[in-house]
Amino acid sequence: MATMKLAEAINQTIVLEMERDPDVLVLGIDNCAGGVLGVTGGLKDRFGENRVLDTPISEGGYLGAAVGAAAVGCRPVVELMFVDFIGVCMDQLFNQAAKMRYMFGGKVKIPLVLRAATGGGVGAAAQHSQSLEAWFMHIPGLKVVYPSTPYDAKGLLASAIQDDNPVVFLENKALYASEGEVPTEAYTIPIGKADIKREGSDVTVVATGQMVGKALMVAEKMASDGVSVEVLDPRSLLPLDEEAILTSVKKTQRLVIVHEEVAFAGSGAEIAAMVAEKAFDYLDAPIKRVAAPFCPVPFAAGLEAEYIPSENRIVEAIKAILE
Amino acid sequence: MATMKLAEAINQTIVLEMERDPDVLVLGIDNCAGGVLGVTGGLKDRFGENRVLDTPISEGGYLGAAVGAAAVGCRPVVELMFVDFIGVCMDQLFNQAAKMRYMFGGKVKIPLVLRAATGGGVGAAAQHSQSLEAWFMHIPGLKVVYPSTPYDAKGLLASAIQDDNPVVFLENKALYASEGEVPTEAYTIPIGKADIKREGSDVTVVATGQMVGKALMVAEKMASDGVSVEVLDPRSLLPLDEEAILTSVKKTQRLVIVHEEVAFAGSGAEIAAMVAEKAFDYLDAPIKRVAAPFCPVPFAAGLEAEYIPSENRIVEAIKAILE
Amino acid sequence: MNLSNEEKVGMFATMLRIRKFEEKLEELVLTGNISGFVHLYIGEEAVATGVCSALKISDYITSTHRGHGHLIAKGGKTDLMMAELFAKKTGYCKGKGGSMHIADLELGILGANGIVGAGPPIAVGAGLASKYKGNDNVSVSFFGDGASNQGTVHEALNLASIWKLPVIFVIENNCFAEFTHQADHQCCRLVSERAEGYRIPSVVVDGNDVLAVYEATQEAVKSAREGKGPTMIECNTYRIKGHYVGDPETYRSEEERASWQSADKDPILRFEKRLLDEDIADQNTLDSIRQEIQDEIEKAVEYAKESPAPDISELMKDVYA
Amino acid sequence: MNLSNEEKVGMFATMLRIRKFEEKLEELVLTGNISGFVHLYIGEEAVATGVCSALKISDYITSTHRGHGHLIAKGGKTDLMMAELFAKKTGYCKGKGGSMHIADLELGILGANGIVGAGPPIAVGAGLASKYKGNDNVSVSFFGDGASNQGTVHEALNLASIWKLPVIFVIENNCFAEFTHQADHQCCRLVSERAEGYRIPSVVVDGNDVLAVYEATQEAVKSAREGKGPTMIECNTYRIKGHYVGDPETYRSEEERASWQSADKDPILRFEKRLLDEDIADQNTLDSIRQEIQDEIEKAVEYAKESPAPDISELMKDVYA
Ligand SMILES: Cc1ncc(C[n+]2csc(CCOP(=O)(O)OP(=O)(O)O)c2C)c(N)n1
Ligand SMILES: Cc1ncc(C[n+]2csc(CCOP(=O)(O)OP(=O)(O)O)c2C)c(N)n1
Ligand SMILES: [Mg+2]
Ligand SMILES: [Mg+2]
Repeated sequence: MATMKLAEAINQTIVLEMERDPDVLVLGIDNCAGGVLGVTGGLKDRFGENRVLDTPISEGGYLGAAVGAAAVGCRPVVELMFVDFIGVCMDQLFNQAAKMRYMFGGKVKIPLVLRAATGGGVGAAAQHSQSLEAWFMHIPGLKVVYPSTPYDAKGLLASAIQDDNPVVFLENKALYASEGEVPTEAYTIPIGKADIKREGSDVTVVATGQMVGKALMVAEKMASDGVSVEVLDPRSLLPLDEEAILTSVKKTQRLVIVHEEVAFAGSGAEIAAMVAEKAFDYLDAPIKRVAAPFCPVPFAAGLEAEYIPSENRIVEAIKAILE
Repeated sequence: MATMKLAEAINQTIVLEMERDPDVLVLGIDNCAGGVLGVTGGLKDRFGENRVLDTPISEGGYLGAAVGAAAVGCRPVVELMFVDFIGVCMDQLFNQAAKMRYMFGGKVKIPLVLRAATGGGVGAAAQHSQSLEAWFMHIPGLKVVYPSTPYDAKGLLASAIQDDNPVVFLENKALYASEGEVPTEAYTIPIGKADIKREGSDVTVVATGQMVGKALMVAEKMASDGVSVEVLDPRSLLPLDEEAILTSVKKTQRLVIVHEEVAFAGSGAEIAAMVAEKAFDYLDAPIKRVAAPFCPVPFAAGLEAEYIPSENRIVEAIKAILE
Repeated sequence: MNLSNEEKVGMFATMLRIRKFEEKLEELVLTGNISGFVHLYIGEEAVATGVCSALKISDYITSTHRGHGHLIAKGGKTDLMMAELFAKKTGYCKGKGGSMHIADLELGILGANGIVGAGPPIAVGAGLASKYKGNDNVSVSFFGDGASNQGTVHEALNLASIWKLPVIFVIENNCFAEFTHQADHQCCRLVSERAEGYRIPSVVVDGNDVLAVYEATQEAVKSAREGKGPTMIECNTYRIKGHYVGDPETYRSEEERASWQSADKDPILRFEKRLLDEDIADQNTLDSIRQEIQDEIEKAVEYAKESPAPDISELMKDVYA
Repeated sequence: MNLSNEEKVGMFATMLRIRKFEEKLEELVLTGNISGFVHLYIGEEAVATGVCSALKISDYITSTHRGHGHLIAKGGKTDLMMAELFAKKTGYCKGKGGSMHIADLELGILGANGIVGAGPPIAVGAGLASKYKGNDNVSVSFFGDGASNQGTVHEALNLASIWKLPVIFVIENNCFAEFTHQADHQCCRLVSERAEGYRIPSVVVDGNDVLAVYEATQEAVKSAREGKGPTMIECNTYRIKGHYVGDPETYRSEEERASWQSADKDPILRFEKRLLDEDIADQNTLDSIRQEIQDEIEKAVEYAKESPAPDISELMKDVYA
């Protein structure tokens, strides 16, 4: 075990996977110099420019190249930098990577990981702060992973790289510097398994990314008021561990969903809809979503603090359905 | 009044708006020759090549050009051809058109309509048959319109062109040739107003696009079994007429949502989640979604018929929650 | 050029196979036997044939929406293709893909593609893999004059160039992008005038002369295998049929089209004459090839017709590996 | 060139205004007064200044992530800019946009942009509107060497070319895209080598010579206003500061950087010397301009600091018109 930051855990996992499997390649803008996100440092020195490639600013081109390389036997790990840049290369993700296997009648595998920094809180404004999980969840053929701790990040990224399908791996910017205990050796965490970050009996809070930490703080605080909050981190949104969510909701009979993207047509909508269909009879109260309001991410710190779901708003939502 | 096809109603509306407002421009691939969708016929002859522009295959470029033209006072009506092509130009829609006003502190308007053919049923396979409403709904700053009849198409497209915001206007391929009564003069239908296509008291069916017609057939059939089905067509998904949906659900206490896109993280998820929060106490049964299964659109007619939600599946869903 | 007479006759057969396949297909679409969007390669056979004749099986190609010619030239089986177009379980994609998505990874065919401009980056990626793995496979990306205006094509050219990848960009300049003349969608007379901006060597060939295409490709392949990086080959040709089967073709004159079907322009008539003139083959041989191909296509149709449609249980399969 | 002495001195002042604004900004970021991503224009002042000096107020520009210089040169107010960078209600965007999204439609500034390559299509659209409306406004799109590899830039060039639009593409070749040298992200020595492929006339200028930039732009503007279509101007310059404030700059040597700050390379030092050598202005005049600008920037900072932050009620405003 070692204490390390989420960014370090990701870096270490890439190193381990590159050592394990010579087919793993790394592509992205400025990765050789460590990347603007500061995640790919040291890779070039260790593995050389043939395996760690700097890409020109042409996301559609290099994501497409990763798709082609994956189709013929490589395992590219691609850095998109900010998830907001997906708009210039979405085609290669959703029409090519995710659909090729199906369209070709099962005759190809596209083992590819697309890493992207997600979320706000760093004053980066509307085009560098978005959360777009829901878009990726809507793409059959894709997997979507979103860890909230260094430990989960390491195990899930290893699984993502070893997976034979295209995987979008979301990294919450506000969590890059967050620390946690991480085993030094290699390990995997299966994609599609939720994790109960805290057990509770009165209400289930499903949270992702940096919202997990906030939900845990809320759970801690509310415990002293006698409210027992269960915090469930799906860890992957596609596939979604419906069973774990349903089991929890059947126990607590109340559900609050917390995420950083806008509420409308966001990832929480799917979770709420799924529960409203499959655990309706267990529900004792309306399903609440705590998420961003329906506007772009503002620059001003005060506005952004209001934009990103706060512990207060989580508390209010829980209280509203406990009454 | 005249009987006309949906494609004709759209063409006529573009003509009327171009006559009314000299700022309206038309851009798209092969629009001068009437377009592959067959919707823009006659426009070039009537308005000339300065107002009806053929674009090279470069969606990001010409959608971006429309954004720029809109920012300085034009009202471009852009044809994307198939909605599936959005992956190469999403950036100009979601990071530019939809966010500019907010990012600039309210100092710009982007009156732009992006028309796109949506949906399956014509054997066009995975990259020419998708429905992607949910993606567009998730974009603050955008409006999303999806008519199901020639009458609605005409009134809504006129509103979309006159709107000062970017509007995605979805045209269901299977409906292009469907006919309906349409007034010959110009009129508008407000964006954001749902339409009850049939009143009923036992269950609310919210349906979009070609699913509206299927829901109406089902309602007709089930009426003879004594089941009274209310069919609500939101007509625009963003803004969504939440009030109309809630009013209907509060009356019927049962909700089935039917749409052509995949269920997972689809537009129905938002509708279900909204109702599960705001009308929970009125609901007598789980909320059901009838939508496409989680796979790309298959080519084979038999598979595609199974893929697209059928009347049978709607009936089953209704029966399941009436028990 | 180092082609034996046999090989030349083989190329003739390939072109003819494409032509006959497409002619049959057109008939099948017009008679309602096959549905979906179908884009025919008639008139452009020399391009795919000339290019693929210079490739090994392990070399890669990416194709387009107009892909049947590329597939057949790279060794694709006409019966499996026809079965796919009939949406049958025995087809290349089990009936799930259709015309625009046929692939055969074992033949290095990385797929037709319904998105214009999506293929070139994928070919670049296959080239990257070849370079990284140290094998000598080259990647060929076929794309049209219309596609050359798509941003991804520009990006792919730049990537292949800076990484010096074994990629050959084959431009099929067939005078049209859908209903739009090439001169109306770009100002350069030739797409390949853009190559120099990426420092990619380029060559322009008569795309209706199969041997010229072959020769240019052979050079490009040699250069790619030697690690000298990408080449662009622009093939001037003409799309004889409409953009898709059913295209009303309001945008061009009958004369223009007919002029490309003359004996001195049609790629197959031209090559046939040459084979005869140069005594590479006699009429009997060519006629019997014609007959064989006719039979092959008929059999392919029969095979397709008799094959079962995919079972409904197939719907949710092959989404994930 | 038809510049009066006064106009030349005005250009000097503009360059200095940019420099001082950026130097102050760097200090404010490093001291934690301003947050977010901030990309400085130091060293490239002659480009924005030379270009915008040849424009009317009603002409349009699209800018980039490195936009402050373009804005100031096009007439943007330093106090409103500073207030925006301080995220204040009085800022250009009410504090909602920040460095990468400043716009002033009244000055024809269609916005900085956080997405590399997104500006050129937007400039093309403004040019399309000018042509359609029959006014003589031109559009200028500033973009970098790095951006030139983005597909949308290629698409914008092609559109401007086929539609013969009044658009000027100004390439700021500052030797870097983030941490990557230009030579490592493209094989062409100059971005403008690609212009011919679109039949767009191009010119390469010393981007640190404000008069050379002005002259080239004036020509391009004239041609655009006369309906002769787009021009590409490549300005060779150098990014003196890191990619963003805080960049560790591990990828270049101190010597390389310093060489661009010498008296014969720095655009402001060079122009100052010229003004003096050619007796266009005396040292006193220039010094007092320096002082005025210093004061202006200080006042801008004061204004920004004293301005209120946007009220929380602003959060949901300006989403829709
Ligand atoms: C991204 C995208 N835009 C538009 C289309 C529609 N489309 C299909 S083929 C085609 C024309 C392609 O022209 P070209 O590249 O010259 O190939 P050709 O058809 O001539 O073989 C167009 C516009 C598409 N499939 N994908
Ligand atoms: C689509 C997109 N990809 C990547 C980035 C990250 N990024 C911001 S600036 C930059 C480099 C731009 O280089 P250049 O165009 O030369 O402009 P310069 O910074 O040198 O002024 C990059 C890669 C981005 N903002 N948008
Ligand atoms: Mg063509
Ligand atoms: Mg640069």
